Amino acid sequence: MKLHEYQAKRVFADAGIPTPASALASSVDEVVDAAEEIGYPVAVKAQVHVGGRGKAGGIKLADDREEAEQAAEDILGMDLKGYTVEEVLVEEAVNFKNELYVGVTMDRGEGEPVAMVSTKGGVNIEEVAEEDPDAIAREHVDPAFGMHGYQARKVVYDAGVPREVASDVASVLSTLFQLWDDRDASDIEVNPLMITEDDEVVAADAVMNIDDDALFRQPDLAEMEDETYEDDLERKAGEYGFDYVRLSGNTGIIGNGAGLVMTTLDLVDYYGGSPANFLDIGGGAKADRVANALDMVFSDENVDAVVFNIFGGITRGDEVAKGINSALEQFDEIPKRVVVRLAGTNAEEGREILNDELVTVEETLEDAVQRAVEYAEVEA
Amino acid sequence: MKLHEYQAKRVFADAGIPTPASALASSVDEVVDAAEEIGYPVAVKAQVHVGGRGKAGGIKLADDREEAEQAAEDILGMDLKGYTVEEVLVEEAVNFKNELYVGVTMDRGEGEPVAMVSTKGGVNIEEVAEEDPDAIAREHVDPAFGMHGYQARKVVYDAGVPREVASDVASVLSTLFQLWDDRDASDIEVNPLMITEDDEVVAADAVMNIDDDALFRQPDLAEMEDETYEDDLERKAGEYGFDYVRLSGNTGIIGNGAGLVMTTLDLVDYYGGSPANFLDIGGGAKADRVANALDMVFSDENVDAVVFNIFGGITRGDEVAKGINSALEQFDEIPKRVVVRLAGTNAEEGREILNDELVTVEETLEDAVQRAVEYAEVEA
Amino acid sequence: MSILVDEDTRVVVQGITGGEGKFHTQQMMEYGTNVVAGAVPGKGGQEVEGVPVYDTVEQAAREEDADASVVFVPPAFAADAVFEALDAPLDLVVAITEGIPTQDMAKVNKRLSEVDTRLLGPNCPGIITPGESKLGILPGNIFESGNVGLVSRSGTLTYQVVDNLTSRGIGQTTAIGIGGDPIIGTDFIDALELFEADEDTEAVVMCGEIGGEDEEDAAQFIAENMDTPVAGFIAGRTAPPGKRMGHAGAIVSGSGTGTAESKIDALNDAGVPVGDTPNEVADHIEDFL
Amino acid sequence: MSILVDEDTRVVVQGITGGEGKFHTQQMMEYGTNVVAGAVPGKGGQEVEGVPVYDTVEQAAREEDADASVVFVPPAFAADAVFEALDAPLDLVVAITEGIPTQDMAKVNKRLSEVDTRLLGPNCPGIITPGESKLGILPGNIFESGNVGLVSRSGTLTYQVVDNLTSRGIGQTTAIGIGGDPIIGTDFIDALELFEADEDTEAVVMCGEIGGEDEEDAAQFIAENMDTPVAGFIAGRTAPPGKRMGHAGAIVSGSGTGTAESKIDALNDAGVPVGDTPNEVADHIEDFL
Repeated sequence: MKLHEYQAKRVFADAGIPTPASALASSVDEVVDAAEEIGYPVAVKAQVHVGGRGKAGGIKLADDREEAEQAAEDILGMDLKGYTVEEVLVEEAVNFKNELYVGVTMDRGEGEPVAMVSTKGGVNIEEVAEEDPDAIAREHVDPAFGMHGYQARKVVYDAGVPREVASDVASVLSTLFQLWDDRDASDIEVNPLMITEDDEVVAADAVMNIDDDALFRQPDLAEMEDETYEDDLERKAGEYGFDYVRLSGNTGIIGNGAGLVMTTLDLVDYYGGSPANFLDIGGGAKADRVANALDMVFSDENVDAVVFNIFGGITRGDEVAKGINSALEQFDEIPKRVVVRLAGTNAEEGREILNDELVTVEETLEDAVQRAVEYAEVEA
Repeated sequence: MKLHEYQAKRVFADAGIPTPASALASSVDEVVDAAEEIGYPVAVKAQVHVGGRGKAGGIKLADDREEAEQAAEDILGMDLKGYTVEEVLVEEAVNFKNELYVGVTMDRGEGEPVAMVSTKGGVNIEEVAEEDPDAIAREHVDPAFGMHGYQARKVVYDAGVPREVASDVASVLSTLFQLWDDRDASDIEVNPLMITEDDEVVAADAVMNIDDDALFRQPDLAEMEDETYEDDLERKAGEYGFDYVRLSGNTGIIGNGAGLVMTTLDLVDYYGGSPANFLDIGGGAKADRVANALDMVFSDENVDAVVFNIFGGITRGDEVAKGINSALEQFDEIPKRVVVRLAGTNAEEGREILNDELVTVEETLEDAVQRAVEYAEVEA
Repeated sequence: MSILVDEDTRVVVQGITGGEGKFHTQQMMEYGTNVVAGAVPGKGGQEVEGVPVYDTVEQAAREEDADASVVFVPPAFAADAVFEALDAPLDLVVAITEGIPTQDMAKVNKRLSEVDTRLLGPNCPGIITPGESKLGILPGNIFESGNVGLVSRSGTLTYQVVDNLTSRGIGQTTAIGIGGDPIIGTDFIDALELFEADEDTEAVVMCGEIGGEDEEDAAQFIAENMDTPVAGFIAGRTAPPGKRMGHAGAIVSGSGTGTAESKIDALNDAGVPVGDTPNEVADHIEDFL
Repeated sequence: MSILVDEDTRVVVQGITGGEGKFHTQQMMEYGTNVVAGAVPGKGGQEVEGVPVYDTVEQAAREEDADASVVFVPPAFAADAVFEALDAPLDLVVAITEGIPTQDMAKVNKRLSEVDTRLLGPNCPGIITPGESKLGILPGNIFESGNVGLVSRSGTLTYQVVDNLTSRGIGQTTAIGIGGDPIIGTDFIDALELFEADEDTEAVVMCGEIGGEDEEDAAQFIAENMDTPVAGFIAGRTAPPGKRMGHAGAIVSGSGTGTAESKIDALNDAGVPVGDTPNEVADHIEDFL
């Protein structure tokens, strides 16, 4: 789960990290009022969950009332990579002489958190990591001990942060790590951490992503979740509780288990088709989940045919078959052709139950995918 | 540093451990008011830093107003092992069917905290440890990880705590460990943790001792310190910042370094004398500390002679000698005979500086101690 | 022969009184797994499927001489359950639970470096030595005893590949699901090392997926340390960058690492043929035998 | 020969810019100690006594090829400084600081079990190999090179015993103060083991004191593992129970453990003569040689 910049900044500020004066606004008037209150120049920043806001026109500087109004009009309501901007953060524009990157993430390879500092802040850190990996100093943290004070200092000095601000930067990093740890963050970063002419540090941007699996113990952060989706399908997936990713193809895919669903996508591609989505209905799929999954792929206008691939372990083939029958029987006309492949526990019983008039049944994964791709081509 | 029962109970209650209704009182009227408010029966408990309060008459039960008044009169102002009782805790007397011991301390041998639970609560746990060690279940805790939830449950089940209350007792233990860890406790315990007829757990007594070396980061606890001393000498030692222990003999002892001072005590005893105190003036002893140390031993009525034993490492013999001279020169008549032994850095220079009219100088430790014991015998 | 589990493995089920725990205890016992105890705090003294339940894993291990456990404990308490099993100590802990917070697993991972216990999972289907014992939720009926080892990050994909093998009469020594989470206990290399040392394992299937660099590391290990032939499969060739594909670990990072292409290349470079379909994996294995 | 330190030991002083750090750096260098760097955050680039200062221990170790450090850092920050030195990593860390919170040391102690670095102290006077190198605050002039090893929980008591030895012409291989705190790094057994393995050490003095059971454990170690003769001294025979005698570790618990009597008995049972006075210890050592 991603926090918006303004939400993350509140969390950071509460923890003692210096942040610029700012206010959230959702109308042009509110933007102008906030800008007048804060004093010019201000930055007007779109609050949406997409990367590269700045390049996409989601951040504008305003030196006076007129520019603030213009920025608000430009940004509020604009479409940023599929998301509509409904709120902006109006923020004091800070003068700076340096921009740093300071962050903590999980190094999955090591199974340990890693703290990172770079004097090449202000740009996408992943680009820095690729182009000039030595520009990022890293320090792994033992998850049992947490970050020692010396580690924060070490990574700051290793990064070549000027000595005048090293202690303050180390302190920001220590606080970030503490937040990362206490609040179950997956990633937390300040980029850029600005160094002003007076050697003050200010968090000019803020990223804080929370481990979805830990939201149960971070109820206040969970409440901050902004349930905006790219489209109605992603929203539906959220409501139904499916792992769902929309793609651009025309063969709809439903399956159980992440690895098997990915494989089904890959096979669609392999046999010359184009996958429309990733949809994992999970283990022990009951009739209502089957119906919901079908509803999703049928709602996708791009989908021309569907492959339904279930390998029953815990999931029983006969139950899935009943679910498919009952879901499809509700249609006067079934909107897309559905190919079903059942394997594993009670697969044979399931295949017997399936209504041949509603679906095409195939025995092997390869046959099922090829048949679906064929149908999709015909319908396209 | 020891917290009083009432202080520890406040800390425990704030952390969510159930404690009986109670109020602090320092006069008979306050005791009666508190008892009327709480409802009888109540316990009236002396708040002093001595063990075995109950046996010594520092705890009394009262079933009505008259008994409460009597208990207050008996306990307030009484002398408990050298300490005057100035405050009592008036507390709801809880009916119980079981008394447990629950505590956390540092196992110095392992260098790890150890959590302990016993169904033999309500008595001195050190006695239980000696007489029936198996009656205490123990679980060592990795200081980097802290106590896992399962560890709290494990030690509770291992101790044979009834299953109906096991989860609540484990929860009390987890909280105690958290407090131990967060608040730099050296020992923390609830003894007894009462189990009521309704299977509720209630902390009927509370012990919380804080690591003196960590008080700097526990300012609120440091403020709770009750600067009561057994006598004026202990008070003086506290003010002067000496490591001081009063004993019952008549040979006063001053030295530098804990091991060497202890050895000096042992030698006084070995040569037939009787040590009056342990007084370590520490390293690099300056003139004012020397004067303060002399003030302390001179103030002790039991002292008949003094041995001043300095082995200079960092501490320079000439400086100590000057300090001794200047301290003693202030007396018209020096109250006790002082034997000085200087060794190590600049010892020779020191011995030359020392005024033979004020002190007796000896070269070896053995000679110095024997001379002091001799003087003490003569004066006794 | 087999690796890690066999008919003598004595199993504690953690969370045996819950719905999943109870169901799979029954399934495991039906398959022949030697389930000797359950462990659920506060439920000591009960019985489930005739198996005695203890309040702590340590008690269960001591009283019933258990050496392995299967964890069916909800995500919020699962890491604690794993710690309990590691510290009991047991030899093998199989964590089925999906959705354990990553930071909990980082702490578990640290503890793993300090103990001799092996962890499988979390978020894994478990382990099976066909005809002897299964610990977890794998459907026993699709497996058959034989000479191929299998290690996989995925559950149902494992079943798919096993089905492709078994249907050709190719049986398995042991099949291991290592789990789809970012931080797991036993990884590909650990499992491959065990299969390499197992005399009866004549070929190994390794099913990877996008995300992380474990497959690349495994490829290097295979090139340097393995004589037993390995065939691979990588799921997620068509996954777009930045999207989580079901498994918490299955995400291609924006910087181009963790892609299917990188993994397939690494495996090919290590001499490992990678099937385009699960069935092709079975072809490669058939060629090896 | 000697143990742990010699003229080649390359020393970083942590806290070199503080009063104590500066003074003892000068003292150590005068004695001949090879102080190659200081480490103080924010003071990198400065010099103290001609020694370059770095912001981190790791930098100091890397740039100056240091292998040991002496910690003169105030108690609130000392454990962090020790962690920094352990993780640098150095081979030997000598923590002089008195008054480190016990829970900090418990965490350090845990880390010590994970690394190869040896810690002396805290709350110790340091270590000296006479004529070669001293790390800490021991007064060099009372020591003399020779064949007796010395290990002690106390500072000035060490000086006293050394004085009794040196004044008879008995020199020392190495003298170690292990520190008076409840939780310390190197303990008696560690030091005795090193002396036993050192060819030049022909006899060992062990100075203990009340509190804990380290002396009892050491006695058992001596009985079972040492050929080199050991003479002992125990301070605190007259200490009353329950009172802290200066050192945080020097307290006789109410339950009768940690007494001087128990320690002396244990040593005597192990064949270790215990002197009634420091001078008697020197008598015993003289007998051994």
